[in-house]
Amino acid sequence: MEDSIRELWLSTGLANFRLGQILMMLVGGTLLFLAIRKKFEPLLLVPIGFGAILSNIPIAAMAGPEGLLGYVYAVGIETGVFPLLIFLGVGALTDFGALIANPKTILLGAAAQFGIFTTMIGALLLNAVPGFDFTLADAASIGIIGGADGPTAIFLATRLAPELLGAIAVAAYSYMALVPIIQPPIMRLLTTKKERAVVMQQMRPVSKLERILFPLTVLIVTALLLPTAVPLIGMLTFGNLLRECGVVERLNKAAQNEIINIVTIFLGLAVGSKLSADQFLRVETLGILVLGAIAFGIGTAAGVLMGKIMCWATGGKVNPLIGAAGVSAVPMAARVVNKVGQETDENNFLLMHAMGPNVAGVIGSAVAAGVLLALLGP
Amino acid sequence: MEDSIRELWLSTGLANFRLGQILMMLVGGTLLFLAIRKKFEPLLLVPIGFGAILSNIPIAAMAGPEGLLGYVYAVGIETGVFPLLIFLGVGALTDFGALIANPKTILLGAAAQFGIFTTMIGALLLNAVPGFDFTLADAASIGIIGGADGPTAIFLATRLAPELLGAIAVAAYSYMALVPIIQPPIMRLLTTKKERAVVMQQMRPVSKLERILFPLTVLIVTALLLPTAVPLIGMLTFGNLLRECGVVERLNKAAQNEIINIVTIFLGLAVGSKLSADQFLRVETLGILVLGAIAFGIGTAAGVLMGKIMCWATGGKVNPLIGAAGVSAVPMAARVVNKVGQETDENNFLLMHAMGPNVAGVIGSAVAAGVLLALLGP
Amino acid sequence: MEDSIRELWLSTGLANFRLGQILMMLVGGTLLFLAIRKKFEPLLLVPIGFGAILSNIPIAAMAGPEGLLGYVYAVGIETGVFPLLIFLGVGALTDFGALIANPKTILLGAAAQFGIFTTMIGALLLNAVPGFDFTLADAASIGIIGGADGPTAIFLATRLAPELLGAIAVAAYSYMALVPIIQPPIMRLLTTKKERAVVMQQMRPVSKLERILFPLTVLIVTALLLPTAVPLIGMLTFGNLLRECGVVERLNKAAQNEIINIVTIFLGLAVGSKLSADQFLRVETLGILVLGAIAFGIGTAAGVLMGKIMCWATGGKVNPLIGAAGVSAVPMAARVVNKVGQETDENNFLLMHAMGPNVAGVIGSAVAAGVLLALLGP
Amino acid sequence: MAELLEAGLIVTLVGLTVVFVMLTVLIFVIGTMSRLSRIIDVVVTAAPPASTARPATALRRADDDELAGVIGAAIAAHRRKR
Amino acid sequence: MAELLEAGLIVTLVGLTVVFVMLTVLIFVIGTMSRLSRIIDVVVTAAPPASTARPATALRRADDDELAGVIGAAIAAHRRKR
Amino acid sequence: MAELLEAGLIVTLVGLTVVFVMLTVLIFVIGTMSRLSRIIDVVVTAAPPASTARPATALRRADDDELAGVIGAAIAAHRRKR
Ligand code: NA
Ligand code: NA
Ligand code: NA
Repeated sequence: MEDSIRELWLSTGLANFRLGQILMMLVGGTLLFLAIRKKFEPLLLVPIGFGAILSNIPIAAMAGPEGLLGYVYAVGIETGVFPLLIFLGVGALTDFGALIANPKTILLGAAAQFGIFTTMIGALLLNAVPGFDFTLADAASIGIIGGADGPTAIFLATRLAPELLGAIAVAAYSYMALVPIIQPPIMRLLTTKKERAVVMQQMRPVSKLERILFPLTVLIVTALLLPTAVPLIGMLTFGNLLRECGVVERLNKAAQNEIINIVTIFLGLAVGSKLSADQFLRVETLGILVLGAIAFGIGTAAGVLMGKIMCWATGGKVNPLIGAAGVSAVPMAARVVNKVGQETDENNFLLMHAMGPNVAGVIGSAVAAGVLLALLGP
Repeated sequence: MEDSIRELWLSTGLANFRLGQILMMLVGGTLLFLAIRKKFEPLLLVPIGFGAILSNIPIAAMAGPEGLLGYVYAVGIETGVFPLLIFLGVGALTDFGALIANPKTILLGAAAQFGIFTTMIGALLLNAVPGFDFTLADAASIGIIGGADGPTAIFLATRLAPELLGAIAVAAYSYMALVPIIQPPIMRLLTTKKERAVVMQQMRPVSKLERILFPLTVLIVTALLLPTAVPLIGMLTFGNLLRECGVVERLNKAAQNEIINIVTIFLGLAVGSKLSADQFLRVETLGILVLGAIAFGIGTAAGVLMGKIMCWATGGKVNPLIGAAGVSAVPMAARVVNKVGQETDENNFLLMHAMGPNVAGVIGSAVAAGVLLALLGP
Repeated sequence: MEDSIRELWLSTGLANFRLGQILMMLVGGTLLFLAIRKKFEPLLLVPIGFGAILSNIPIAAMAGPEGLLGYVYAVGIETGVFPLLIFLGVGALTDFGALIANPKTILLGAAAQFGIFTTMIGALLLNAVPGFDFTLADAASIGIIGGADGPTAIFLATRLAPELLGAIAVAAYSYMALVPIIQPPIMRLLTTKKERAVVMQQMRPVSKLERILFPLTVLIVTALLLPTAVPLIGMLTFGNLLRECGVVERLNKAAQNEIINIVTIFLGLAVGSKLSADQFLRVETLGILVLGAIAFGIGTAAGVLMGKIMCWATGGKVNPLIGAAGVSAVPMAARVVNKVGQETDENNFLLMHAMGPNVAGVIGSAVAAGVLLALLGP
Repeated sequence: MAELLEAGLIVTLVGLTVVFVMLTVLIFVIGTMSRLSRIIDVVVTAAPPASTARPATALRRADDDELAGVIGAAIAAHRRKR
Repeated sequence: MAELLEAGLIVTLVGLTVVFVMLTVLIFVIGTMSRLSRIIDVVVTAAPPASTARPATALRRADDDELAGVIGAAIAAHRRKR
Repeated sequence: MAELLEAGLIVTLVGLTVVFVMLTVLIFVIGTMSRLSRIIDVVVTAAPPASTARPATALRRADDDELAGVIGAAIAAHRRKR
């Protein structure tokens, strides 16, 4: 009897909670608050936040090798399968028409990747501060936050710096939600009122054949130049082909709905299960959060500056604001561009023009991830 | 040639069927009959019945380590993943409003768990009869049938008494279907006409914030007091948060439909694959069936008696009938309460009031399973 | 720096592509062209074609043991799980009413399996040509192409001749798409105008009980006579029971949509990943393609000839054309029958009558696969 | 190769026989099943409906029309009383 | 067997106690939660809305009404200019 | 640390170069693809439709409008005859 009670007491949370776990549950709760109340990327942050709470409950061991979250992590994240399936769904959900109509805007998606690499250097410089000891692979994984693409960040971090995955994923999705706050001041600072008022030409229509050939074209170029980016780009273009080919609506629907929804739930829980006290409650996490914000800022600035160059080179046909959409964070960043543009001229609708660099940014980050994998990967 | 024919004959069912397999296929057929003709929990009993037939066909070895059902069992049941995913879906499908509006009814959900523990004692007493030799873990798994919650029963039985899983799952779902037959006589026996006529006060509305905080509250209490119940309660509350938070409709829909439907098919088949002759055609199965019926009866009685106590304590504001809904079997048991109430006063609608103890019973059984896991688990 | 550039160059596709991979990517592109432009079974050939392209990109190793397609192949194809789940969906999608109303048409589904076995002999005879060296198991797997049933072909080939899987699956789906071109000349050649003009009696209605008992009947007969066909027939009949029993609409919908759609995407990718140069670019593939066409032709002819026998035996009540539908390729072959019939008498609607042999052909091929597994399986 | 071909012919012979035997058996069994089910339908339709148990479907919680109906009636009843 | 039964009785006693303790605690905690949330609702409704961040939902790309609206407006504006 | 930083700068240089080279190549290839597809569209539209094969989609059994149409016509025809 006494033994039973003792055993039971020892199996309560009260007898086993450590401070770190309680703090991490508060972190999880904060993520839920941001997701539900502030609408910060709720589709990801609700599962991530709940996963953080679940995995920090003592005794339950839900993130352990025999726990549900542990299984999901092993099957879906360690293998890289879940981020790739998300990319399949993103491909099926994305309309690349604006990019096909105006391929030059791809350059804006390239420029925004500056944020990734400068942040990587920033992470290495932070090693000068005592308490920081990032490897090159760690630094690259932190930099990828600036790609503003959750699945890409998770895919790369799992391969290069799995112990930082939790912090990186949280930073990536949080900052994606903060795009409407981070970007506008930078955009206003770097452009003149005249530039912001540039009205762009209407886009040409894109034929069905172009839409079908586009994913294959992107895949072939990637295959020839950077095969390490093929898993990400391959799934993105496969999803897009399912969308555009017009003969497999059943599969297109499955990729856009069932697959991406189911995978999002489990991806989120599994990422949340990596938010453990010993890996998250360290000064490095603070560094990652600061560097992530910098990455977004630099990416935005680089995009806008490239926009200014294109504005000058085309004799004022490109509104530099659309460069800010090159960080991706689809379709948030493109909406921010539209909004900032309307501050100057409320009849100037930049949204469609911003969609080109916006989706180019997805490809750009995947390419950057491919380079980093090629140079630093296992 | 002769060899080929001989080989072929030896690979027919005719040459290999054993009596036990034929009997088990009849058991499977009976389950299909009950499910399709009598509408006994068809969503589970159709797959379970068909799984029983498939797994008892000789040579095909579908329940073997390289057969489809064998794979599904290993991946989904042995790991505990499938019952937990069902709970995720149940959480997304369940409206806990009645319980939040009237939390005292949780006590009725607690009382109904009496059935679990007294049945456990009953199983141990049955050991006095020759042919029975239940361990304490076996007895606990049998008792959980009284929880009237399929996934909870499967989750616990897989952990404590995997060899009894088939019989326990069949008993649990069969008796859940028999709730409208088992409960009313007990309810009438234990209550006076005056008690059955008690009209309850209309419930207060429940705010959105309460609905959002409810799953988190339940999870935190469980984490503090009984972490071994966290897998079940955690998934239930996660599903409920997806439902109530209002910002992740995509994921809510996936949990309510795709995930629970797909998992139900495979869970049923895999549970059915454990209905093998050597494990099911024994006197112990008879014992399990008898004890399961007793468990339901005692649970109902305990719920009603606790209802009477609450009726007396509140000065007649609680209709004792709603205690019967505490066994869970959502929403069947609540409907039975409503029906029995209307026998006395046909304008007395108890359904909403019975939903409180009804969903509390789900939590109650999961808590009971957690205690049993803490005390008897591996 | 130089090292980095060198490393990067060595990791480009340009530095690593081999001729065979380029040719296989062209094969993949051809499949996509046939699927999208010519509408050849696009639901399968789009994923197979894309899978072929992805798996032949050097360095990316997507079909390798740690690549996405490699994982999918190991989990879904090697285990046989995916073809079985497709059969579950096909069962839920198929109306066996015509076959129940007129069970004699099953004979037409039996006759069409001639194609399987004669093609097997053809494959063995081809061994006389230098460069060919088919084993009996290889030959059987090639013959099954004549079954005109993709999942059956994939299931059998995975078990008997996994190295031929890619070519066999491609042939099976391509020829299924070519049914409207391959069959009509054979049908016209073997029948007289008078035979083609036979008008068949209206079918009797089929009761709900018959529809429910049908899948169970087929399963029991298979269990008694040919258990090696139970995995395929078992899943087909389970799906059909979900469809017909009327009490599990949720599960029926899941089998007809979510499950089959999701599995089709991954099955196609995984099959495509077996289209590697060293396995596909050999003279044997040419042989398989030629033999596959022959198999379809012989199956069609045997079906029509059996139709003629039935026409004669019933005193002209059976239109021999419907025998051609016995190859399965549901519902294409039945439509072809209807069309060819209308060439003679445009008011003669044979479609419903052809559905009987058409769905019987699915059962027939699964039975043939079961025999081959029993005689040649591991 | 002759050996292989012989084996192939045996497989063909045995295989086709099994396919035809099994599908022929199926024809008769399906016919019997149909006749049986017509008898059952007649017997059952004549007899009073055997099933008194109410449908029990644990998963239909969300889209449950009956539940909605009863709730609606309960609310209406309550309002009338006030 | 007496030993097993004794163990069973202990499990019953401890088990039922835990179930009741935990569910009773839950009653009080849920009550507190409800009161708290009413206070929060009052405070928040009184105060100006704290959230200025726009909704951010990366997955809603396809069925995005707002996007469609803006696009529609943009097209209309363009046509007017021509 | 200087070494690590140097490695980082190399990665940055190489990385940004690759990103820009690849995306620039993509600009040109997409442009070419667009021009090509306009030519194909013109050629194909001018020529008679090459595809004579009928759509073949094994999975569309359930929601098959055409099938339903043919069945409907067949039933109608039968009724007329009676
Ligand atoms: Na990006
Ligand atoms: Na319960
Ligand atoms: Na066939």
